Amino acid sequence: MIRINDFALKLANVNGTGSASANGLLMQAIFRMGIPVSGKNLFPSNIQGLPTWYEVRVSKHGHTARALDYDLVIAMNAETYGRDVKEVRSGGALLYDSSWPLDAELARPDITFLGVPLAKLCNEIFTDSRERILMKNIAYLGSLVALLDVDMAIIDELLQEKFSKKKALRDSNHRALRAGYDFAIEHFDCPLPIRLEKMTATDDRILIDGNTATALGCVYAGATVAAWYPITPSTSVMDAFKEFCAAYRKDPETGKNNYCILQAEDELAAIGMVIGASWNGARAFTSTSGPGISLMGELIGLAYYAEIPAVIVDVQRTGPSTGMPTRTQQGDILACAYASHGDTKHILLFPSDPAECFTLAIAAFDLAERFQTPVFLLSDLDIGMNDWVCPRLKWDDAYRPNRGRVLGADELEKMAKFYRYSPENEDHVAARSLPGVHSKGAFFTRGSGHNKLGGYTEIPDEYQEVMDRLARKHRAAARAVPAPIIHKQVDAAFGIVSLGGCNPAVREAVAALAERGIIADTMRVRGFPFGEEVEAFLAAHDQVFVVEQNRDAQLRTLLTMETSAPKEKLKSILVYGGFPLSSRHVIDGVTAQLEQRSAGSRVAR
Amino acid sequence: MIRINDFALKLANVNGTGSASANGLLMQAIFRMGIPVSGKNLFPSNIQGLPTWYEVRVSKHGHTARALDYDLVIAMNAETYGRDVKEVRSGGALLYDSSWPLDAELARPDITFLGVPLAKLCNEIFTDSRERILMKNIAYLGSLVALLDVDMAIIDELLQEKFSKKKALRDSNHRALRAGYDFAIEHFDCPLPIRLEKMTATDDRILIDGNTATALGCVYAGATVAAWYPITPSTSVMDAFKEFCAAYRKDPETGKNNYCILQAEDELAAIGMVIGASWNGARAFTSTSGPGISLMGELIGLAYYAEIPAVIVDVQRTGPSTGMPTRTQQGDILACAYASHGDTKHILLFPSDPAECFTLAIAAFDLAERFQTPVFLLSDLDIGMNDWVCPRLKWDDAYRPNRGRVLGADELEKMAKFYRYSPENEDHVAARSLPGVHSKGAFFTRGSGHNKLGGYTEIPDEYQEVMDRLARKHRAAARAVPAPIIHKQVDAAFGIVSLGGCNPAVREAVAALAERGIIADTMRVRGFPFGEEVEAFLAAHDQVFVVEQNRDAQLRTLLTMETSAPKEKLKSILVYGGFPLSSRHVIDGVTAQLEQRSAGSRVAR
Amino acid sequence: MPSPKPNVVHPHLRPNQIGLTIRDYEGSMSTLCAGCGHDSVTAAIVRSFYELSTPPHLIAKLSGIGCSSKTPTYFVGGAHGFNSAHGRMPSIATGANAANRALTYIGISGDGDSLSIGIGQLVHAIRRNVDMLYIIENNGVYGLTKGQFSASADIGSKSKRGEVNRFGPIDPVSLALDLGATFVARSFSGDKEQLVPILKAALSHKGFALVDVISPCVTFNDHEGSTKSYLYTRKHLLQLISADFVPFAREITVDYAPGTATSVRLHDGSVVRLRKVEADYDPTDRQRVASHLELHRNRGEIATGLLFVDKQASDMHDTSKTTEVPLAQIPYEKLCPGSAKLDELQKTFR
Amino acid sequence: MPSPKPNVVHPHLRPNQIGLTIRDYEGSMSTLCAGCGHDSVTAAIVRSFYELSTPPHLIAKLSGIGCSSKTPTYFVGGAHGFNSAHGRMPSIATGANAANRALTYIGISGDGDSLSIGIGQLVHAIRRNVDMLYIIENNGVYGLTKGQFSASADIGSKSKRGEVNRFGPIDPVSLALDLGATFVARSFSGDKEQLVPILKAALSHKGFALVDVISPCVTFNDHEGSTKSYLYTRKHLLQLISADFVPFAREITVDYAPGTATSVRLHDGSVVRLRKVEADYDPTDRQRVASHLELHRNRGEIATGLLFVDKQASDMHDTSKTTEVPLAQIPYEKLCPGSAKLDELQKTFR
Ligand SMILES: Cc1ncc(C[n+]2csc(CCOP(=O)(O)OP(=O)(O)O)c2C)c(N)n1
Ligand SMILES: Cc1ncc(C[n+]2csc(CCOP(=O)(O)OP(=O)(O)O)c2C)c(N)n1
Ligand code: SF4
Ligand code: SF4
Ligand SMILES: [Mg+2]
Ligand SMILES: [Mg+2]
Repeated sequence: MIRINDFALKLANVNGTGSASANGLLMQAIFRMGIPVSGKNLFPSNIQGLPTWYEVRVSKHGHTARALDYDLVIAMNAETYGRDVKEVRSGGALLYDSSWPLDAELARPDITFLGVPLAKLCNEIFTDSRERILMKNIAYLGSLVALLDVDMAIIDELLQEKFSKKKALRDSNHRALRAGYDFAIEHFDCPLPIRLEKMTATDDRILIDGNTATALGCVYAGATVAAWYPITPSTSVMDAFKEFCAAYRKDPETGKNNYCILQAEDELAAIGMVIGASWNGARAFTSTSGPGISLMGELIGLAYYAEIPAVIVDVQRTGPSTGMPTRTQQGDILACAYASHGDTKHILLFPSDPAECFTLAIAAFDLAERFQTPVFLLSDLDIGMNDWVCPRLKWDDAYRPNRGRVLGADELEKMAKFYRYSPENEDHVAARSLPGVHSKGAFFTRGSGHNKLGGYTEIPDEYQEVMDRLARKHRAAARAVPAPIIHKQVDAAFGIVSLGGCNPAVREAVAALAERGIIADTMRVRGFPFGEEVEAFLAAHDQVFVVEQNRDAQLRTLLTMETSAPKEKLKSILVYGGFPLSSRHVIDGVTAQLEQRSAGSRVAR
Repeated sequence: MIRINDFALKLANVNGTGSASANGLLMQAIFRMGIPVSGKNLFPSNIQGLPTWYEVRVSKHGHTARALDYDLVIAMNAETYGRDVKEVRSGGALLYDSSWPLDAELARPDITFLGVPLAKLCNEIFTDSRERILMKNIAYLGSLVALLDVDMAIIDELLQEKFSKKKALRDSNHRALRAGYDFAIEHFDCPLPIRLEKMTATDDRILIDGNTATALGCVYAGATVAAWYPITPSTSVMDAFKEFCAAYRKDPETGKNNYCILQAEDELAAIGMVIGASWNGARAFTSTSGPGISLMGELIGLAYYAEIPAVIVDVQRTGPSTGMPTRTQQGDILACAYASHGDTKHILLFPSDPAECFTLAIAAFDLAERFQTPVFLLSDLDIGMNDWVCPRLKWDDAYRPNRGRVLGADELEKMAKFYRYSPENEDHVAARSLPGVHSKGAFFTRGSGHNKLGGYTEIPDEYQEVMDRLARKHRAAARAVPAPIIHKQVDAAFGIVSLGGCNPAVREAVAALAERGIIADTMRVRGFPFGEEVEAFLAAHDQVFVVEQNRDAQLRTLLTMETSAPKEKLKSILVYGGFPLSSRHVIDGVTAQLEQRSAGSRVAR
Repeated sequence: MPSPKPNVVHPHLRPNQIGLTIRDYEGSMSTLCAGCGHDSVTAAIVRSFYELSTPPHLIAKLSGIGCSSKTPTYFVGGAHGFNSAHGRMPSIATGANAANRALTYIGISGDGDSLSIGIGQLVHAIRRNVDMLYIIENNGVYGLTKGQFSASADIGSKSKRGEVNRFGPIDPVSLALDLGATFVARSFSGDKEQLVPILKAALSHKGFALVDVISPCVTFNDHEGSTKSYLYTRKHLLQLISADFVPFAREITVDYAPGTATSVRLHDGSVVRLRKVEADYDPTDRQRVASHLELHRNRGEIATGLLFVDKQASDMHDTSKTTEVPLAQIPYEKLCPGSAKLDELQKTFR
Repeated sequence: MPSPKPNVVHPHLRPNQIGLTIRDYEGSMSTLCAGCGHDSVTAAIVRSFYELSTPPHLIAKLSGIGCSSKTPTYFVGGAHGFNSAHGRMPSIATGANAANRALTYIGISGDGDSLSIGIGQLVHAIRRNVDMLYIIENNGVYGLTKGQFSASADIGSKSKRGEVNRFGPIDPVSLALDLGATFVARSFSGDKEQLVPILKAALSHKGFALVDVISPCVTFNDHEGSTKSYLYTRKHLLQLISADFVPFAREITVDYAPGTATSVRLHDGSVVRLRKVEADYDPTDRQRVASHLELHRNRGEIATGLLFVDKQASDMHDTSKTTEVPLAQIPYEKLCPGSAKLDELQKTFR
């Protein structure tokens, strides 16, 4: 059966051998053919020599969650042949390097073996040993072009762009590509039943990873100070920020930098720098991952209590501890929501894709300054490091940052006396003053006990008064965080709540369940504290499934504690092995829960 | 009306002027008179020159929670006269230094002013200026001896013990004491209606602070390595541990230390040292407070995931951030329960008084080794730094540490192959091997992804298998933590749940409420995860009030998330200004909640 | 040596160049122990700012946690202050400086705050050459937590409780020199005549100026057996170099005999004149400074004075090529690339 | 210089003193990049333990996080290992050592792990003189996070992405000297002849032995412009002192001409013989070692060899007066004061 624009590939490689470039070209070419596509990079925590996989899913319906069935596996890593052969769905195909004979034990009667002598082909063309290894990747790309019917003109165009200044390299690529292509055309029935055909579904779309989009958001939000410590998978946020700043933030007259990026000595210093810069009036942020969040705990509490804005991007990876640094998870929700000792509560934002990384990064700065408090942007490895097809980013030139209540020199001059923590506005926020502006605004910021005038205190009532306002302030932020995205159906039997990168899998699962007559409303929360819409959605459903990627049901915990919904109706669907969520996880989870419920009602006492 | 052995005093001093010694003597003398007494030290975060208060409550009924009504205030700090005068209950008395006239504005017709010219008296007796200041405290103690009818023989005995080797000092003390005493006898109607009379209620009791008791527990538990960084209010744990070790842990033959105490460079290092020592087979602990807990987050996650025992004593103070370092709170419950990024859950123990600090410190080591995981002993400033009257500590010489599953050389020798994380026992714990014992036990401990054999992994199923066992292990600990203390009444209308240092106030409140016909069952939880008794108690009550000392209802959160009780029935009574809890807080909280409920039922829709 | 005092009763109640008196540089009442060395350092800071005529609102004062770290409340009430967290002041000051390079930054820390929990941040602030004055009020103990040894306590030093310290001290001065610090000085809280000029020079230095001030803790470390007591310090103090700082704006002739003084021109154009107490001392030769320190340390002497200064230092902003306008003050319009640029950029995301 | 190799094909497959071959000191297969300097260090460690005949189960190997920190898996499979958290190995090793002083501790770290996030712990482990070998596999970059500059990158060094480092390097060797480290050495991963004797001497030193090993990162820091590349290092390397370590148990005569060698007797009784490449070099004079280092640094040379050793060092346990029996092995009966003592004690609590 021919399946056009609806299949999944898995490319099994060894890391550090240059496959990323070939795999990226394939993904990009499909994107340029106008076909919805997604690519998931499953790489090891290592630099060279270990197994790495790249999964490409092509879906004319626009389903971009991770697929679990592979129609075609490209097995380039002899070490993982065994596993890789098993991953091909029955009736599918396996492409392998036939320079060496395949182990007879790996034979599977239900799949097609496509042998391409990649090493031999490349050894014939190239003499340099490095080139021979690198070009094998381009050679299998060539075969795939033939097998899947990739538009060769687009590939040419991509190579042209990529190697515009490196002719020799372009030629090598062309020769390898051609060799793989020719071999496939000659030896196989091309294209395969799974194949591509141009569409126009990606016209107003871009291919972007979440970390790049986050960095771009920080640039557009007007962040000028960034401090960080390298950690996978957040490092590329700062790499991108650096690049964008170099491009857009050089002073046109002096050539100097309208920004300052500090590679800190560790995460404690990174958050300290952000707090110092924010205290001093700059928009500042850091990006990190789980271990960094743990290390930042003490100073996050300081920023909370002293009411200093701070934007913290947490690109989550699989915890606890070092965990699996190159695997995704949504495991830092509670660690961020209640970060630090004592009574603390923070604002969290949950982008679901790179496009939202951009918009929510900007929202993060506005919220941090409006509420004078740390704000966490909770991305994850799947969103942050994989390329996603997203709607083109839009920018309203009328946007101006919400700097919150900051007093200028004139205002201070007119005041009888400035008090830092009163009077409060309807958000329960008081005005702050910045250093260097006016002596009347001089204020001694402290993480120790203080009263509403900003004075040091150890008196219970004075202390409590400020703490109570902070609690009210946090609740007030519920009105200000982005509203959840709710999809309501007629006759929905239950609700599904999810967040962040679960979105594509949930949407696909809901569609699939609907085909089986199982109708669900969905809500994707985008911010914490939860607002009225979240309350209303939970109230409107007797049964709610909470889909999230961690072991301990952290979103469910937050919903339980921070809404009025009875916890009994919130059931968890948890997937936390470290790979991006697939719709099957959700479908299986929902059906299992439903069966349990009906079994439960049958035996109800 | 004469009130014997049932009143409260407040002593208002300036810190660093030597009042602690006089106040302690008073408290100790009352204790030796066999009368239940409690002392609360309300001191500033400063070394010298700021206001400090000491409250003494005498209660023949054994109520030792903080009192809020003072029958007699000793006003030794001119700066706080204003506040202090207001604190005297109507009909009570104020003792002040009449060397200088009292400000007329402070006059109150409803209280008695007892002027003692303390400075004048001391200036007459002493020439040294330091002595003049110090001895004023002993002089007012002398007056109190007369006014309250303290047994002078006991005071003599105490001075004798205290200054056994410092005769000059003893003499000075005697002279000052006598001067204050004589003045009072001469000028006032001694004793006052509030007065003391010997009892025998403290015969099998001791006067001890929680930190000392904790340290003693660590000694008896067999801890040999302690690492810490100074922080109020936990510092005295290590001071006491050091002293006890010096007394009990010198090798009799060599005179060398059977212990090693490391003052670390910070809390990150302190917990690192504990983990290193525990990994290596020693019983090791650290003591800290909130900011330290925040800083230890990352390594706590490592110990959780790599399954290394660690005992962490958190003597809680008022947060967040630096907060009020010399004020008490129960604000680190959540920070400890879920410390670190990723999915983590820890074992917590909640001592309610120094005696339990001793027993639960020992339990902490046994649990940490049995479950191979960090265990938190959650004390607080009130328990840790105030002297409490407690039952005498008992020791069973048959006690032997539960070291958990540790393989010896013989066992390892016999094994075909050692795997660190399997097989698991009924606690879901696997056996560990210690360095230096046998090559067959050699194992590479890591905080990165590992499978049940102990090998490195990035494979979802293998990772999940271990994480799921860790969740089961944590649940299994519910059977092992100390059971809650439950008091059931006939016809109780509701339940009260509390923890730790809330105990005396709750018990007193329950007694007082019972007198008004309001009958409550009580449960004091002593450990997390919660076991069956906790579940049963919650299930047995339609309405449960949770009394705790923090803003965000952290114990209630834990009960909500980690038991099956519907959250709707858990109502909070929160007191978090930083002073020890008093029964009035609880009574007011309960009655307010009950009124609200009946109001609610009246307007029920 | 300082310039001779004029013959008036309250010389410092006279307005300075910007019309402020010394009172305007004071802060709230100290709550430290009577006689604490830190209060003397506070007084020296007050005088330094007064003499430099720094506008209070252009000063940012930061600290960690400790008795020493409380002191920023006690000076220049008209300046913004930040009493942050234990050991984290360097990073917070670094971030603050990144955001606004136009202010004068003064960080106050203790030996516990700087040499134990905060040593990583201190080391890296030095490495970045953050433009600030960093004072360690060094008393060899943790004052606020009641007298534990700090990492600067000397071997053999006795605590008030009678314990003897057995771990070697970290000397912030030699550490800073080793790490390439661009301004390194040491003084004694009790010696205002030396301290004030050093502080003024340090405040005018462009880059990280470390000033280690021996500042006895009268409550926990001023007894016999302590090597950071008033008595001990007075006995073992060696004044290596005395610095008289003269702001460029009001340069005057001072009575230094030529040949006994060496001038260092600081980045803001001001000049520090150093008196060589020893003939071969050159505070610009890092190598020899270190030997000198070691020499005196071995003799049991505490070398004080302006010990090292690097005239060529480029600070964190130079290194980072930051624009001159404080980042916190650049209008948003200059920071946002706008929609056209975004559209253009997105062509590459296809 | 090492002793001459006997004329057999696989000399190290011959059993050592305790009957083990070099294979018994190997670990699992390296997963580092082919050609990574760290693998050479691993090989040198394997050889050192083999030659020292250390029983594998008496070795404890610890590390932080980084490519370098992965390497303990690759040597002495029969030893317990602990791949801990980034920058925290020193404290974990300190605690481990406190619990059991009878093991041989080897800590492996990277320049990122040691000089940035972990510098506070490193400094204090040095200060405590924890008895361990601490190796920094120094490549000037963060390998595992893909090539950012570390704090040991030289000014002007170029990253693979083309960025130029502008912050001064921290030299762990001079830092350690300044902090009073008792054994300080530097070598080069590619120079096993020098490295093995140094490691053996360090392992036998009682106290903290810091060995800084320049270990090029072939993937992110072996290009032109890097100052930690193989090429650069080979060019600028200056072998200051070569150390030939001879365990006491099998002391043999080595062919050093008298007068050109100086012997240092280590605490375990073994002897390190140092060849003075320069006539005036004395590795026991901290003061002059520092000058030497500085001198060579200014010449653009990397001084390698056993640079400093302190024969009188007392380690953490001496300082703490810990008993000789490993604390982890003291029976509980010896640790618990028992009920009688508790009763007695409680008389004072009244
Ligand atoms: C994270 C953390 N750990 C511990 C403390 C407790 N603490 C407060 S001040 C201090 C030491 C202060 O010593 P130093 O910096 O020398 O200042 P000094 O009081 O001697 O001036 C400590 C350990 C704290 N506030 N925060
Ligand atoms: C708390 C924390 N922050 C950041 C990281 C990410 N990280 C892993 S290795 C590394 C740096 C390694 O550099 P280095 O120690 O020089 O080792 P190399 O890889 O160069 O051998 C970093 C920053 C981490 N694992 N943990
Ligand atoms: S304790 Fe010491 S350092 Fe703190 S204020 Fe008192 S004298 Fe100063
Ligand atoms: S990235 Fe560099 S340090 Fe890491 S394994 Fe590869 S060569 Fe070695
Ligand atoms: Mg100090
Ligand atoms: Mg490195």
